[in-house]
Amino acid sequence: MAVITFREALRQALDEEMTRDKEVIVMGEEVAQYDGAYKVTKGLLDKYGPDRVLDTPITELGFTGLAVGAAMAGIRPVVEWMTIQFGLLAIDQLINNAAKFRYMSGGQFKFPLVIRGPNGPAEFLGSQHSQSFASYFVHVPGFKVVAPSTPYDAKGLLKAAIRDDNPVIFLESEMSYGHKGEVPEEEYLIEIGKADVKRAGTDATLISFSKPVLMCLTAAEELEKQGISVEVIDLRSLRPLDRETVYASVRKTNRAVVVDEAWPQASVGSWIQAEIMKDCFDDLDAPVELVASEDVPMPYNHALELEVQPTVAKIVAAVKRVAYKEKE
Amino acid sequence: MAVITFREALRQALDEEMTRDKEVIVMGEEVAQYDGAYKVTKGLLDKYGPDRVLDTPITELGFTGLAVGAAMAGIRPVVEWMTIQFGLLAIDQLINNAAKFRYMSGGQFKFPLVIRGPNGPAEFLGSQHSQSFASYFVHVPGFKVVAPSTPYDAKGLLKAAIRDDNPVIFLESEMSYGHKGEVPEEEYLIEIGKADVKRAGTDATLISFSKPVLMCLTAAEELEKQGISVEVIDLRSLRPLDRETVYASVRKTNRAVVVDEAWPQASVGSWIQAEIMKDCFDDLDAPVELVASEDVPMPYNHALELEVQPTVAKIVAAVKRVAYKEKE
Amino acid sequence: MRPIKGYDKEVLHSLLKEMLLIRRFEEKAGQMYGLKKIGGFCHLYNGQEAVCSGVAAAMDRGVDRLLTGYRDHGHAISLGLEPKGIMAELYGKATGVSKGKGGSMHMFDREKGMWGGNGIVGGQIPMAAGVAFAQKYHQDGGATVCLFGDGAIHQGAFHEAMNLAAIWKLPAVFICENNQYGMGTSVGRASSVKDLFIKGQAYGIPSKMVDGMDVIAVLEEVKAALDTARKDFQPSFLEIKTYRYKGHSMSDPAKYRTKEETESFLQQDPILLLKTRMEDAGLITEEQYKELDRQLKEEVMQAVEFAESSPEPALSEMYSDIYA
Amino acid sequence: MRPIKGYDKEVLHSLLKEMLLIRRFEEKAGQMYGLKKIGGFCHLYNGQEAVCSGVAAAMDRGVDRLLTGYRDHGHAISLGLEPKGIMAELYGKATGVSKGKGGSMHMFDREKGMWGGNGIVGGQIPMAAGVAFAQKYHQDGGATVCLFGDGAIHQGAFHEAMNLAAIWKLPAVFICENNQYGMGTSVGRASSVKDLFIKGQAYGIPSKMVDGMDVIAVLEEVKAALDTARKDFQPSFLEIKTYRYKGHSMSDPAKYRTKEETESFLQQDPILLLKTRMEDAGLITEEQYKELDRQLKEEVMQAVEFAESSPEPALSEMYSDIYA
Ligand SMILES: Cc1ncc(C[n+]2csc(CCOP(=O)(O)OP(=O)(O)O)c2C)c(N)n1
Ligand SMILES: Cc1ncc(C[n+]2csc(CCOP(=O)(O)OP(=O)(O)O)c2C)c(N)n1
Ligand SMILES: [Mg+2]
Ligand SMILES: [Mg+2]
Repeated sequence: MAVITFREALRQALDEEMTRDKEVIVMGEEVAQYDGAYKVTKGLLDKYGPDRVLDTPITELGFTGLAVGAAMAGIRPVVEWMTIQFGLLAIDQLINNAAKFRYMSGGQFKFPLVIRGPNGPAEFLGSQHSQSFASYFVHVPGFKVVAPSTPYDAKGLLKAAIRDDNPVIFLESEMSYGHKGEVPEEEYLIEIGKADVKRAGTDATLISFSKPVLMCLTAAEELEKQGISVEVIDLRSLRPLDRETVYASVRKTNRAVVVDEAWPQASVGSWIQAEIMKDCFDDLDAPVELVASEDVPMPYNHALELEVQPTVAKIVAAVKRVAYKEKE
Repeated sequence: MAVITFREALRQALDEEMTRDKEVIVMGEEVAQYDGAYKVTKGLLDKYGPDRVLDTPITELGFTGLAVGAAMAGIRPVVEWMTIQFGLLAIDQLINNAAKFRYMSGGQFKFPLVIRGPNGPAEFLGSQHSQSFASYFVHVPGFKVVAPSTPYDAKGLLKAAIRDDNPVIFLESEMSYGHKGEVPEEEYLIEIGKADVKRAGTDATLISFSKPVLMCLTAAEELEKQGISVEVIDLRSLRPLDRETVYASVRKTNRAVVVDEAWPQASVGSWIQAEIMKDCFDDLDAPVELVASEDVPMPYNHALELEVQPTVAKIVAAVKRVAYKEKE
Repeated sequence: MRPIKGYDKEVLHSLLKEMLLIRRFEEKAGQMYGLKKIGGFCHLYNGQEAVCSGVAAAMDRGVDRLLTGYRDHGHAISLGLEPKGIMAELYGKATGVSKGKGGSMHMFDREKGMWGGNGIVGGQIPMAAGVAFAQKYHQDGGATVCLFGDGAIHQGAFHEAMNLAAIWKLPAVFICENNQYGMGTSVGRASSVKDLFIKGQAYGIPSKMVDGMDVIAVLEEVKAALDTARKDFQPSFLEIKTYRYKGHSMSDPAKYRTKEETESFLQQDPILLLKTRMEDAGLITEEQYKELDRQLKEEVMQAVEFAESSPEPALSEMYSDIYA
Repeated sequence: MRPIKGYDKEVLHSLLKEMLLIRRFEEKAGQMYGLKKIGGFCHLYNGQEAVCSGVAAAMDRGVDRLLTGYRDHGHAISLGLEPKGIMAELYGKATGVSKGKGGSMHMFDREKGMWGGNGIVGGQIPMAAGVAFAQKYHQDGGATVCLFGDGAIHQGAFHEAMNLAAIWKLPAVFICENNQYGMGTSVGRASSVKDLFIKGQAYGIPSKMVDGMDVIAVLEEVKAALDTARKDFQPSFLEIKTYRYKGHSMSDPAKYRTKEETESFLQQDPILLLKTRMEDAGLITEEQYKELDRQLKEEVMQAVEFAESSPEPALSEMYSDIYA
């Protein structure tokens, strides 16, 4: 199998879907002539031309709303938000229009729209550019929310998202674009709503999504050496959530830790924590822990910045706590 | 004690604080000449004049950002969002500026700002006007978030919010403005961050905030008749959260139900549910349940609209489930 | 006041009929609101009828689309949605145009080009640009009309969408229904410029002011703008001056304006103005007008009866129409 | 090119010195970025020095305030923040002007009127209106300058803030630093109008275009605007035409423009242009200029040394400065 970057996997998904369906267009800041701020849309302008690959002015509300309207009329726009955080300016158009118009019209319209871009912190960017807003979309019915951790999943899920007739929020990570992984030559899709067991284990379950999944895998390796066998579940899709896969694992291991790089309060992580504890109450030997960002804005200084986020060390410690292998 | 409406309690708080401190100003759509869409600011224009009570154009992003800047320069603006839902347009100014500038400047500025307005559903307004966005603010460090359920709490907390040197999001409810309650003549403040036990009980704990607290009290009465003694905790403040009061109750009753009128996923309700289960794991005789809105946009039809929301019947049923008094 | 002589009797009759139907519909809606048959916000269109009627008459109804705000009953009627379905929607009934799920602010009929009311002030403007974008992309030969209020024009959504429409040359006609107030705020208090149409210049978009009490003027100007949009992919911006007779919504006593002001606009009532011109041209008599009015009142009564007797949506409906 | 003859030698010298200091500072910052001493986004100001220097020179430094975007090193220097503290901030050190918590995009000095860089394009515009609002409310005699890019002008924030500033008559000067590009997008591709200053007309705000390569022009026009703001509470809008020599940020090779274009702007380098006028007027010699440059390079080196040798903030610092 070819080994390609996360970035290239996304590009392939866009390319294949644009070839397959002329309704698929790409728009966003710097996606055309500049090839994308993170080069995800590289070469698409040359191949598909300026009618289908559009550079927008810096007007998140405007071009997102425009994409919502275009979707209402049958186009399948893939909108890049240079980062998901800039989307705060545009969230009204998604929440109040994209996620509501089908319902309010009694089912007369559909919104085959994908919003994608990097979510969460990168490095040395300070507070405004280092926030994870997954919870804002997971909270709202009408959206689907996807957050892959590997090139393979990214490609299959982005293709599925583009073919989905609903607004799909597709969360990437700036730090992951260069990560490599195996991706087959043949076409494939990954169903939205299915989690993936990225590593099997028996003593505890680590549940995460997006970039932190890799940390979980590293933590699992480390814990293996210490004699703790950890199952790692990559949720991939946050809305809908694959409770079945998560619960099956927790019912087997009886211990779980959720890892989410967002702030802890009213977050995706705390919600999943609650769901597991409620639905697997009798199966749990310990409370489910959440390893999240510290509840602080992101500092610029790098040492602080790293310590604010989930780390392998924090994940290892949390697993040990739920497995009662260590008292803090 | 005088019995006054929620609306009047808020008005008194504004009035008293405006008299006390000339830095306190009020701005928002229709707050001046129109006395406020829900008449909370009634008479303030006449009393304090147009320099301190300002009607804004319909530009949520603009006037919220303006208030953030004014706060940065020492004014203490109280901004009314006609509803919190329109604030989606303005959320960037709060999250990226009001909640970050102090941190990013190494502590050089403070933002004594209050954002207030009705949150959550009223009646017959459809999907766009019936959403509860408490979680969006509770998620983000830098804010304080307050959501009172009674006129007494509303007045004391609004005065405290206005005196607070941080951005405080003050969540009201359209359906509550006419509710009456006792409010003393003497001045008083309520510390932000303290929950209130609105009713004592021994068999189960109901935890809620804002308008649904009243439903919880009605449910508790009904359950009393059925021989179940319920303690009702009104969180009042969501950020910071008064874990102490909540946990003390849960450790006593060993059973808890959280009631939140927002959607269930990645919500304040699910977060509190997680916190209790994690921190009171060994004290719980049943998983903590969450009575939330159905995970759907709000329909216009009234019968549907009521069934989408938490109801007394749903709360009663949930308490019985956690108390094992009834199997579903 | 524009002359009507170039127009077919039929066209004029249908404009008159439509405006009067809207007037009677809104009056009845207000009445039913008073009887608590309808609740929530209910923004009536009385006084503004010439705008939506002129717009709809100018549209190429097979291909053009319309998006507007929450004051949308008139637009729905003008686009040919049945008063029955609209009234049933106000009642929240299963037979409503949006199955009782949308309500007053959210009237929809995909096929008829009624692409929605929107409850977020200004929210429809970027969306409408997107619909226009799709029309150009699909080369479907149509254009998109976007209506919004004088209050909405200050929203960032307007600014961003106008620039996008201009640089991408979208077949869109942006119309500010300047009814002089956004809730209780007069244009003069909310706006830094007197004439809103000049804002179009900031985007290099051709802009005009139109008398919104004259349905013929609206029809002609919107038709010209739509033609340019369809042929040259040139967006335009129209400020249509009108007036709302009622309060902002049913709960507003409209104390922020004088009786005299309202009276003065009643003198230039759009229905009256068309009727007078038609009478002068011998196209209608007072008796014929009264008969028309009687018929329309009857139609509106039937809409009420339809709404009253229609079933509520099943509770299970709350879960449908979320995902496609 | 405006004549310099009315100006004190001292004033001119300090303008020249400041611009050159910014240039040398940015060059060094770029170098240190290359050496991975600095990371993240780092938006350099080379080429635009006349804008912030002219603005700062026009300000009444005791009372006026300045808010800008993320390309803010120059503004910080012009307002008198020490290069040491700015460089230390770039390094994320505890001695940085924002304690190492802000970084390149977030330079602050409350007392010196540096009220921040902002990483959200356009985010500073409503805030600046608010600071101006407070200045009027407090009658502190000051005004607020708000700078933003040609890319930012299309944001709704601009539209909403301009209207508010106009209706409330706020003592604010809005300045669009038109450096011709927003990242890789030329003004012509993002804007529906060629001259951005005409957008001010949509708000009835006096607007002008200013040559941003001529520090004297900037100084004079901003001074006039600030005076009007302070005296008459009349906001103004200036489009200052300038050019950025470097890529958008350190990671941008700027392939979207030609060498010729960049070269042509280097001919009108703002530092060169002032220096030449001063030479012509006999106010500086080549030797004196070289000596000045040597001193400034030395100062910048000291800033680097200061940054290098400064301590990291304690880990516990992550929890402080969140709540007041
Ligand atoms: C974003 C947003 N802000 C505020 C409101 C509340 N609101 C509803 S209508 C209205 C006035 C709008 O005035 P205008 O645009 O002139 O339209 P008109 O009501 O006159 O038709 C306001 C403030 C809203 N619905 N959405
Ligand atoms: C809201 C928002 N959208 C996008 C970005 C990413 N971004 C940062 S700078 C920039 C270009 C801005 O150009 P301009 O306003 O001309 O300023 P300049 O960089 O030329 O100084 C963009 C798109 C951002 N920081 N914030
Ligand atoms: Mg209006
Ligand atoms: Mg620029």
